[in-house]
Amino acid sequence: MNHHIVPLKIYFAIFAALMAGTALTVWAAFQDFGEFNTLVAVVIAVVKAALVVLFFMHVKYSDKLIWVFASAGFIWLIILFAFTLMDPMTRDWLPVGAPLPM
Amino acid sequence: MAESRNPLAHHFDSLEQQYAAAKLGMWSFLITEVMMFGGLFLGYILYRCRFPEVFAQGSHHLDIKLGAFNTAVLIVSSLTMALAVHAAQEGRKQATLTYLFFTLMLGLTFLGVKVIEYSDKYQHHLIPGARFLWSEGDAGPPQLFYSYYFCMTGLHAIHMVVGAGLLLWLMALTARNRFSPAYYTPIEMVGLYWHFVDIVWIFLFPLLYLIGRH
Amino acid sequence: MSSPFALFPERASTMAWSVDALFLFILWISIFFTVGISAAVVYFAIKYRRKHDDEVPVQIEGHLGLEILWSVIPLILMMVMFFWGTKVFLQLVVSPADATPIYVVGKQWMWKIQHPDGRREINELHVPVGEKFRLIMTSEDVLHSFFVPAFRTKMDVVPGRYSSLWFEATREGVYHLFCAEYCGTSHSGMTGRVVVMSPADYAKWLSGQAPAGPAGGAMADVGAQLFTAKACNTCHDGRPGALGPPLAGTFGHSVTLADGSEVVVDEGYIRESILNPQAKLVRGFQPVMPTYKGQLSEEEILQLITHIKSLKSVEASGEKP
Amino acid sequence: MKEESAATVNYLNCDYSIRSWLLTVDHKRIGIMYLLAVTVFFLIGGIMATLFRFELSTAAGDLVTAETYNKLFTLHGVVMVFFFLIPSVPAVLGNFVLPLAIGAKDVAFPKLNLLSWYVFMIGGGITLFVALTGGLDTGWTFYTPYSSTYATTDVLSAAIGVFITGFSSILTGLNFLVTIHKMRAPGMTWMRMPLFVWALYATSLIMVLATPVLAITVALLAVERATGIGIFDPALGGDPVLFQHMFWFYSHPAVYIMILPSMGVISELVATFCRRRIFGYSFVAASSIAIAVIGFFVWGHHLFLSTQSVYAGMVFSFLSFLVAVPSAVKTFNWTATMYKSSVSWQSPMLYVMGFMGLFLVGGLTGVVLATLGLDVHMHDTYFVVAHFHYIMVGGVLMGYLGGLHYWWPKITGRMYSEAWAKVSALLVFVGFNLTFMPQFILGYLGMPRRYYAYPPEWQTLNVLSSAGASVLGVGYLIPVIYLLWSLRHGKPAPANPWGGKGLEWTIASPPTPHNFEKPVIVTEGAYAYGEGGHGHG
Ligand code: HEA
Ligand code: HEA
Ligand code: HEC
Ligand code: CUA
Ligand SMILES: [Cu+2]
Repeated sequence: MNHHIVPLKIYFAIFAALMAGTALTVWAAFQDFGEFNTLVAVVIAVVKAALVVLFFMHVKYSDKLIWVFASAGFIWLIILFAFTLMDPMTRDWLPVGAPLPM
Repeated sequence: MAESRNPLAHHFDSLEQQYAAAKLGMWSFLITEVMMFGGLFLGYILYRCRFPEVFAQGSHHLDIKLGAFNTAVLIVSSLTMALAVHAAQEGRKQATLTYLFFTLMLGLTFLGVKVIEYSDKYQHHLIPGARFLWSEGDAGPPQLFYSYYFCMTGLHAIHMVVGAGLLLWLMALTARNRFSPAYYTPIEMVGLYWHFVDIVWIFLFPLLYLIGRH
Repeated sequence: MSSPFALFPERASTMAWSVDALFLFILWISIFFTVGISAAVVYFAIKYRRKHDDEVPVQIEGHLGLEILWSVIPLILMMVMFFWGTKVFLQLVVSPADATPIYVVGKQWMWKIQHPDGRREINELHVPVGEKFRLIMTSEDVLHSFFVPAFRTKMDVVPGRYSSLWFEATREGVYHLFCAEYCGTSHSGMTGRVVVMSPADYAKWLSGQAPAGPAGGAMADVGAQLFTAKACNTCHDGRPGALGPPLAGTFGHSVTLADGSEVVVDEGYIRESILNPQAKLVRGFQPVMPTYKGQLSEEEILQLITHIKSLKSVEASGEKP
Repeated sequence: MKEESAATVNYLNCDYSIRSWLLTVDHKRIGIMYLLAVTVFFLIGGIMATLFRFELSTAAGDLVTAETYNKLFTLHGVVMVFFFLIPSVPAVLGNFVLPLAIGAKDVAFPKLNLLSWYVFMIGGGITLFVALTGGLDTGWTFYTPYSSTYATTDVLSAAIGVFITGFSSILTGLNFLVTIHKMRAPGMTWMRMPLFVWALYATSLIMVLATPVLAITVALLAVERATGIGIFDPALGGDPVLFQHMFWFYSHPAVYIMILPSMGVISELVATFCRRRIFGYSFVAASSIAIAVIGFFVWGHHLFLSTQSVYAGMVFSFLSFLVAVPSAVKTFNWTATMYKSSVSWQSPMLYVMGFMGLFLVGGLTGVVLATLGLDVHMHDTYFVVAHFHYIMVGGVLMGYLGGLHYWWPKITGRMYSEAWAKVSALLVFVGFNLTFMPQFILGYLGMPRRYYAYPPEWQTLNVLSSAGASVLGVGYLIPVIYLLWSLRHGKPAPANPWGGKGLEWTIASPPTPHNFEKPVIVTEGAYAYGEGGHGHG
């Protein structure tokens, strides 16, 4: 079989980027970006995850079908989040009842 | 080199077809994993939006150093796993074995650290349930945080344990010359799995350990 | 309450006809499509019935225009349903500002209703005709759902959260109240009635003049009716595993309390048990009995006591008192 | 093709040992093992339904206690949904037919296929164990906090049983996806695939994407139940409505796991028994995918009254209407296929006609429920019960039975009694309507579901319904008898008894162990009836 063999250089570069990303996210956690704190952390995590998926998991070198499957997982995850959270996020738009006593 | 046993199963026409099927199957499986962890993340997000302060307080009881250390451990293990696949592709048996072994050791290190962290939670009465103790007001929401902490890291840890088993199995097969540059599908598939488990942790670490540290 | 062959429940609220009209609209569309398509299927099946075995019909690939037609027409119809349905929904769930509040607590397996002036009712809701009410509801334990078919309205009752429902009754009468969300063993016993009265009757009822049962019945009989009417029997039905202790034959005997002490069941104890049940807990039972304070007149409590006294348990009859 | 002589080796007679069955990796044998398992589950679920239908023939609860009643309908729901309907068409007919229909020797992962059967049996075993040791009384929806805190029955084991069974479904879906992508015979392009295969593809997508969420949901329920930690517990600030979202994220798409394969079967049957390529083939194929995808966006229509936000309710209602469009497309195309065709009145076609009528009623009442203003009144009444039985029993089960009759000669190599098949199709149709039509009326009158006693004025309608259920029961019993009978006494089946055009009809009945003796090369689309005559209607 002739599969794409990823050059070692790339593996090490990605590894370095992931380690840097970890340091970055720890550093960022101690900075105050106001309401963007979580967003920053999540963006860094998404970038790291994307690097793993594309290079360590070879998606960059795989055929279209694998791309589609890999993306489908994450798209459906977003559907799950978005459509579920839509409910609690819009509770006071037209209240069905008074707010929760908490 | 390769043993006499033919890696091509009867219902496939070619090794190429068999490999493509395995790969697609593995990715389908990973999708199911994404959705399964997704259900946990969903509840976590909802409750974190509802009780932001409590979740921040809860996360302050987690050890950020151990968390960061474990993140690094997993990233290194992902690298060694990738190198193992690389070595298998080139048919270097000894290197494959070595890299698989390193990956396994790193995985076990991760689990060891997790044990330390869990027992610390136990001593501080942070295990949700009847023994849960919380001095800073209503113990309800903090329990939710720890319930999610344990469910999420617990499910992740179970995946690590399964992964460790798979690595042992691969090492046994490699030692028995089951693989060749023409057929190393299991190593690559376990690799995909291992990287996926790494990705889960890449999200768990900031979400659980790093809230509101500033 | 309605005849066995009715197709629609009574329409007893301002919203009832709005809902029924919408339903009839969709019903007729549904009947049109069901009958139309079924008729076509049967007609084709008969008309183009296979006559001999090697018949080969003409092949028809498809028709783009038809595909569009039969996607778009249902879609348009459904958009009408969507907008109409949403309009009715908003009317149903958004209560008018001038509605009088009534507080409802659902618990396994009863409805506890409290009016602002402090009057309480269990499994019963008395309202006058022509006035708007808003029910503010929560649950003590699991999910329930407050459902009055004659008003075409319903809303889940959720622990830890308030939900609400409003209605304006338009017809005097007695209507079903159901718990529509499964809530455990006696889910189907979690029923009651909504009594819609004329303003005059309602005023009379408010002042406590309304007779509790058939006037002139024996006290114990009236008490027996009350025992059912006030849902005592849902817990004190005497069966093993019931929520409350069996009451038959207890009068004059002593019972053991949760703290180990003993107390003799007499009139005073029963009275206290009804009005302040948590004060003396019977051993082996949960403190779940609701207080009936403010819902039973002195007369009614006495009627209940006479009823309980009159209950003889089978085993106890041989014993020395 | 010639009729095979009895001496030929086929997948049934190649090895008779029990071991050869229990360890088989042949998709055809696994299909049969599923057939046996789901039939048993169906009978169990059906007997429970019969019992509680008897109970409901009087207004007061008197035959069984309220507890028993609750356990009966809960297990009825759990068994019928998770152990009968979801595996019925895909795991029985799909397993048997899919590789044959695309010209493959087997599914992509035969061992996984067998594993999936064992996982199914273990999950089913645990659930039956629960039935024997006290039952389960939460309703099949497991709503918290009743299930997590208040129920005294063995929710924990039941949740574990459902969790495990979920993996069986996941593995089957995964297997089918890969099979359809990677195992098609040369020349079998996507637009040449039979519509049943398209439907299975859409189904598998849902299985893979939705089932894991159910798994984690019941797993969390089990954990909460076992350890008392709070996940959905309102006392700790948890949200019981979150559970409902997670449950329906799976369980709504799951209703399409049930209906889509059945719709695929109907497409096959219409084509064969009308000798006609399905009208608007590409639209029917695409509508399967559309149903699968849009079906993921509508789950909130089960939560209209759960105190979900009004805004979310409106969005979910709107999308619920959209998902009805592809179903409409299918219905109209099937009808159009019959136009100017050559309709054979053999029993599978009778099931098709039954399906069409009942599915229409079920689907259209689904649209009624998706209308916000109406669901307020109808939610959790018998109207809902009638809606889903019309689709699940009237639709899916009809399709399943139709398909079972259609492929029976291929599966067993025997013909069944056509006359009895017609009788049972008719009985099922009549009994079904008698059972569930009164429930629509009851529902609109306000009879809540899961009630074991009800106001006396509704007794007449309930008696009708119970009577219908007995007719229905007999209707289902007859096929069990004559199908079993045919195994021994039925005429040997020819390779292609119906004049079907699928690849499965080009090989012997029953097929040989590896399906195709010669390499398959596909040169034409599915349903290539009659050359010439490509007219437009
Ligand atoms: C196989 C199973 C199956 C299928 C396919 C469906 C299909 C649909 N269902 Fe159903 N449903 C269930 C099984 C199923 N359902 C179950 C089990 C429950 C109850 C669960 C529980 O609580 O226990 C339920 C409950 C349920 C509810 C919640 C009711 C409540 O609890 O209050 C709703 C509400 O929107 C709904 C809607 C729909 C819709 C819009 C469709 C649509 O997909 C239907 C589309 C089909 C058609 C519309 C027919 C063909 C169309 C035409 C011929 C065109 C003409 C049409 C128009 C002009 C409208 N269903
Ligand atoms: C796939 C799914 C499926 C199937 C096939 C059925 C089949 C049937 N169902 Fe059910 N049903 C559900 C899924 C299904 N159901 C679900 C999900 C619920 C909701 C549960 C909940 O609320 O949690 C439900 C609830 C439900 C209720 C509401 C209970 C309540 O809310 O209180 C009722 C009431 O009539 C009912 C009736 C029936 C009947 C009469 C059949 C019949 O079709 C069954 C016919 C089959 C047989 C009878 C067995 C085979 C025959 C024999 C063994 C011969 C011997 C028998 C005789 C001669 C009578 N079902
Ligand atoms: C929700 C269930 C419930 C209802 C309704 C209920 N009870 Fe009770 N009752 C209990 C329980 C539980 C106890 C035992 C614990 C306690 O004393 O609080 C009890 C105790 C009693 C006792 C003392 C019993 C003994 O053996 O000493 C009396 C008397 C009594 N109830 C009368 C009534 C009457 C009269 C009514 C109706 C007006 C009523 N109860 C309604 C649950 C109920
Ligand atoms: Cu309360 Cu059902
Ligand atoms: Cu649905």
